[in-house]
Amino acid sequence: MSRKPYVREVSKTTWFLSQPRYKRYMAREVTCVFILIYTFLLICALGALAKGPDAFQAFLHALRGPLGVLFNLAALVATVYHSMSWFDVTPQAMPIQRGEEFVPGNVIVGAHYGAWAVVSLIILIWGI
Amino acid sequence: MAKSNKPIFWGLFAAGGTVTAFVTPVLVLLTLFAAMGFSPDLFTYEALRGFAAHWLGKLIILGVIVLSLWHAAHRLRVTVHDFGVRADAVVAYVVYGIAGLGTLMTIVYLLRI
Amino acid sequence: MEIIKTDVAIVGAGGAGLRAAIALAEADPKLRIALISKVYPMRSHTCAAEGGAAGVIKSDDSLDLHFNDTVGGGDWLCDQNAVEYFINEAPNELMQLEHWGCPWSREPDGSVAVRPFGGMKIKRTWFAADKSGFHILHTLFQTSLKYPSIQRFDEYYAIDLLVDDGRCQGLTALEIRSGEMRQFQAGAVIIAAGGAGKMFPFTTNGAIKTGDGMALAYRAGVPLKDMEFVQYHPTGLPNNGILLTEGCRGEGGILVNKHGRRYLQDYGMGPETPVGQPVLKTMELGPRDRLSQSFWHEQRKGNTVSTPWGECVLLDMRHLGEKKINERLPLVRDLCISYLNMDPVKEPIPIRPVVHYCMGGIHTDIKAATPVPGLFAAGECACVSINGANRLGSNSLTELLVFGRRAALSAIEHLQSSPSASNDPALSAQARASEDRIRALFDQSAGTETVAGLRKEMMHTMEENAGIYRTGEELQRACEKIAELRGRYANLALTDKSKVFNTDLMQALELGSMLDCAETVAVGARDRTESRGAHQRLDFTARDDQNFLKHTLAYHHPKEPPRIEYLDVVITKSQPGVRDYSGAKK
Amino acid sequence: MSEERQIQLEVLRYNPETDSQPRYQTYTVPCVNEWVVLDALNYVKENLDPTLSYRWSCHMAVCGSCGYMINGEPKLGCKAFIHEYGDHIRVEPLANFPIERDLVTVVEDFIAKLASVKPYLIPKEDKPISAGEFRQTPAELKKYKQYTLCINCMLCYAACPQYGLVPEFLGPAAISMAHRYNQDSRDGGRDQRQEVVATDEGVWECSFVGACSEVCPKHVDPAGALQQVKVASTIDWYKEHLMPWVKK
Repeated sequence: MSRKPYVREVSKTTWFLSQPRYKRYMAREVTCVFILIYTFLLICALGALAKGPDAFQAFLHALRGPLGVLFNLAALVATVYHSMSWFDVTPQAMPIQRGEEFVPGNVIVGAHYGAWAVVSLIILIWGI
Repeated sequence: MAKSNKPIFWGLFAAGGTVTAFVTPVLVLLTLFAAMGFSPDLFTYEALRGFAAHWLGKLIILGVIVLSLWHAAHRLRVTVHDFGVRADAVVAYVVYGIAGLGTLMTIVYLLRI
Repeated sequence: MEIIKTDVAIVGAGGAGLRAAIALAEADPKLRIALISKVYPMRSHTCAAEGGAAGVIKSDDSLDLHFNDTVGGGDWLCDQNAVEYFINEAPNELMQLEHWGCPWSREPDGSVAVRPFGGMKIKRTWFAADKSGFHILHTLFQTSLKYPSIQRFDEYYAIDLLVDDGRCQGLTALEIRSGEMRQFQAGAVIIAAGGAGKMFPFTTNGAIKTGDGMALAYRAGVPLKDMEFVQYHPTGLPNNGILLTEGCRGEGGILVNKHGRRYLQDYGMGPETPVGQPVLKTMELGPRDRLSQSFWHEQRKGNTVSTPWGECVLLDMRHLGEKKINERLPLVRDLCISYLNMDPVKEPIPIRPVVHYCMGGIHTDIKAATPVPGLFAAGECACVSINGANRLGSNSLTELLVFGRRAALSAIEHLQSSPSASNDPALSAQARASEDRIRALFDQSAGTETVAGLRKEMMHTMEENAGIYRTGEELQRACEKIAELRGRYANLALTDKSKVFNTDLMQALELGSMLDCAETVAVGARDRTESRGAHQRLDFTARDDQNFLKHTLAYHHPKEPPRIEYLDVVITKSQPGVRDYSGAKK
Repeated sequence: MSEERQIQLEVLRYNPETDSQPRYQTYTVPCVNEWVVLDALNYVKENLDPTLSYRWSCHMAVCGSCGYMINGEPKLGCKAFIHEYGDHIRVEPLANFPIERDLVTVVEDFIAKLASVKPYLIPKEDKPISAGEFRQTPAELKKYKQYTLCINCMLCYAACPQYGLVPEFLGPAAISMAHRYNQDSRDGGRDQRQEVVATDEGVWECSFVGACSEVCPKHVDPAGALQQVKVASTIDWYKEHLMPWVKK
């Protein structure tokens, strides 16, 4: 048999370094780590809230300081990246056909960004 | 080939992804303010407790936290695989276990408020 | 050598081959079908057809009109009984494709839409935007996956037919990936391997269209018919010959020369029709041969536009507007922008005629049967003949469906009526001889000729001497040159000595096929001292029904030029007349 | 428009009969600027090295034969314009497929996967040819039209890291083709296709990297198709398990 197909091995651990788009993908995936940790932060806050005012003050106190600032900053970047990467693909996952034509993707994405801004503003104003 | 059971988790992942995309960045911004020492009104004990005491508030908190957890857990499962760990069953137990634990804690805490 | 036993072997898995395979599988699920192709089915050149497929479906149309358009368009060289069968079957075949999922373009009410095409009196071209051939091919390929009895041999190159006891009983084929020869023993063989446009340097045809199927039958003793009729498509991109569909003109695109004049009115296709309101069988909707010939005259008069890629005329579609172009001609727009960096929405596109289609091919009768029992042919490689001296646009896609199926039915009839016992030792001896022939070509190291070198000379010869307009002197030169090249072919040396996916060997074999075909074109054209359809002689400018209302049959000889015979055209109800593409006259 | 320039064309070569592994070979090619990479390969084949093997045919981006990695990116050789590159262009066989020889890959796996999703119309209702066409409005046509444009060039498989890591993955083009028929108003075969598509090796292996859609030369958007399949499969699952009384 003269055939001898050559299989190029793909590294299971470093494959994503080969292309910028794979790196962008991994960055998107890693946002989940921040979301997970941050959600547990919220759960801790909820626990403190359940315990009483002192526990809640202690929680707020613990949050303060460089570590808290640093984590929240990183989480902000990650979650914003998550939001953008999420909204940018909505026309692909949920196309909308009106009559014959599909609603242009940028309209759907734009609507999501708009809604995101409104929701964020409401929470922000309410929170501050 | 059997049909996959992933839709259970993917459904939560997708719903959670949407919720976190809309609300998490601004929540992080608020906790960032708190960490920096600003004291937004929301972070007074009374205001928050009041919000969480209402059934609608409870529902919102539950929804946001639980969906965020399952979103992150499912994506983490995939991410761990992407980093080359080939033990999907174990990873699934661990990440969904964490999400389950968080879900339980949230319910317990909410019931105490 | 491995022997593969099958009931029907099909060579070629484009539109005609796939249609035949499906027809066989549907007729009898127990039939073993071997579908042999040198490329994966979806790579077949059917995919490049753009405009559409003709079939009578609308109430304002009639079979008679389709008949008259086809026969007149073919300058009365069509066999009229074949045309009649063809137009009768056409609507069923197109409807069948609809039922198999072909994404035909639609009217608002959900019925299939039709568009106007050149040389047609009524709109009757079914289309799927401007990717009709692509969709037909993929619909057929995907539908063929339903049938387990269709066994595919993808990337197998057919080498020789096995003919014993006066019947075709199989073939040899080379598995390209391993370089191993296989012997296919079959009760019947259908050749559906496409055209031979690559004989010419400037063609819409893909690299694979090298006349392999034609040469396969030709070498086995089947005559090639009417090979001198080579269609130039009037609108190709000047730099690489990419096709811009006739649909461009069907939708209302116009042709102008460098003075902005719609010059077709000067060649018997006028009077000028209003821009954007195409009139059937007039001006831009004249037949392909006339349009290509008009270009030639315009070039002679100095009315063409000089471009870096040679002389051109302009195809202006700007008045169609962006919306219509995007909806009806999206591929055309994409091709112009990609390959010419010009947007048809904004500017006229330079175009020139380009070799497109072989009207001639393997001689078959109305049942797709060749003179060799057990051997059938369909599609561009075959000449039934329904296309005569000039094929009408959108008849070829329909043809490969109608006669692909017809070949399958005929093959079944043959299986039922002929003895099934085969003389295995005799077939194996032939197969070994076939293998030896290839091995000799493969091992030959003393040769001095190269594939690329001979191919270039052949292409140049054909373009110079057998183009849109021909003379006896030039054609004689072409005959001599091609004969010389055939001789030098024996002195070919291959550089690549690997068995695995040896494309050097493939190209050598393809060159052999093309040289065989090219010689039939040149000799047939030289001997046809008249002008008819796509065959135009400057030294014999008139049609000569007295002497040449006949098909040319070219018979192969291993060393000599082909022997030429003639066969009467079948006339049933339409006597030869004047081809009238002038809107003024009724 | 037709200026000439020299490029260095670096091609991955592999001859299974003489090589133990692939190697690069560089050719100096005089190019006309409007050429595509396929033209440069043809120049090599005709003038420099007849032993170079690669697939190609239509030269108009519709037959799907000439997919290669060009400077690391999956591209059709006939649609990769020389003027978009510098003076050094590297051509390799499509990633994620075994190399048969030089730029020719082994594609059986893809063909088998395509066939496995039943990519043909399974009509909702039987209708004889004589009864005419299935009516389909332009809007219904548009709903699936985009997914019919796949030319099976396999660039999406070469771009998909999941296919590279998990070869069992059904992959972008095959699932998109299932989606194409599922979305066709004439079709009733979705349940049959779901048996193959809604599996772990099917759509659920996809993690929506999105590379398939970025490289698709026909803008089929397989990534979008796969997400839509996931949404629909998820709705199926919840209906089936949480609301068994609801008929699909």
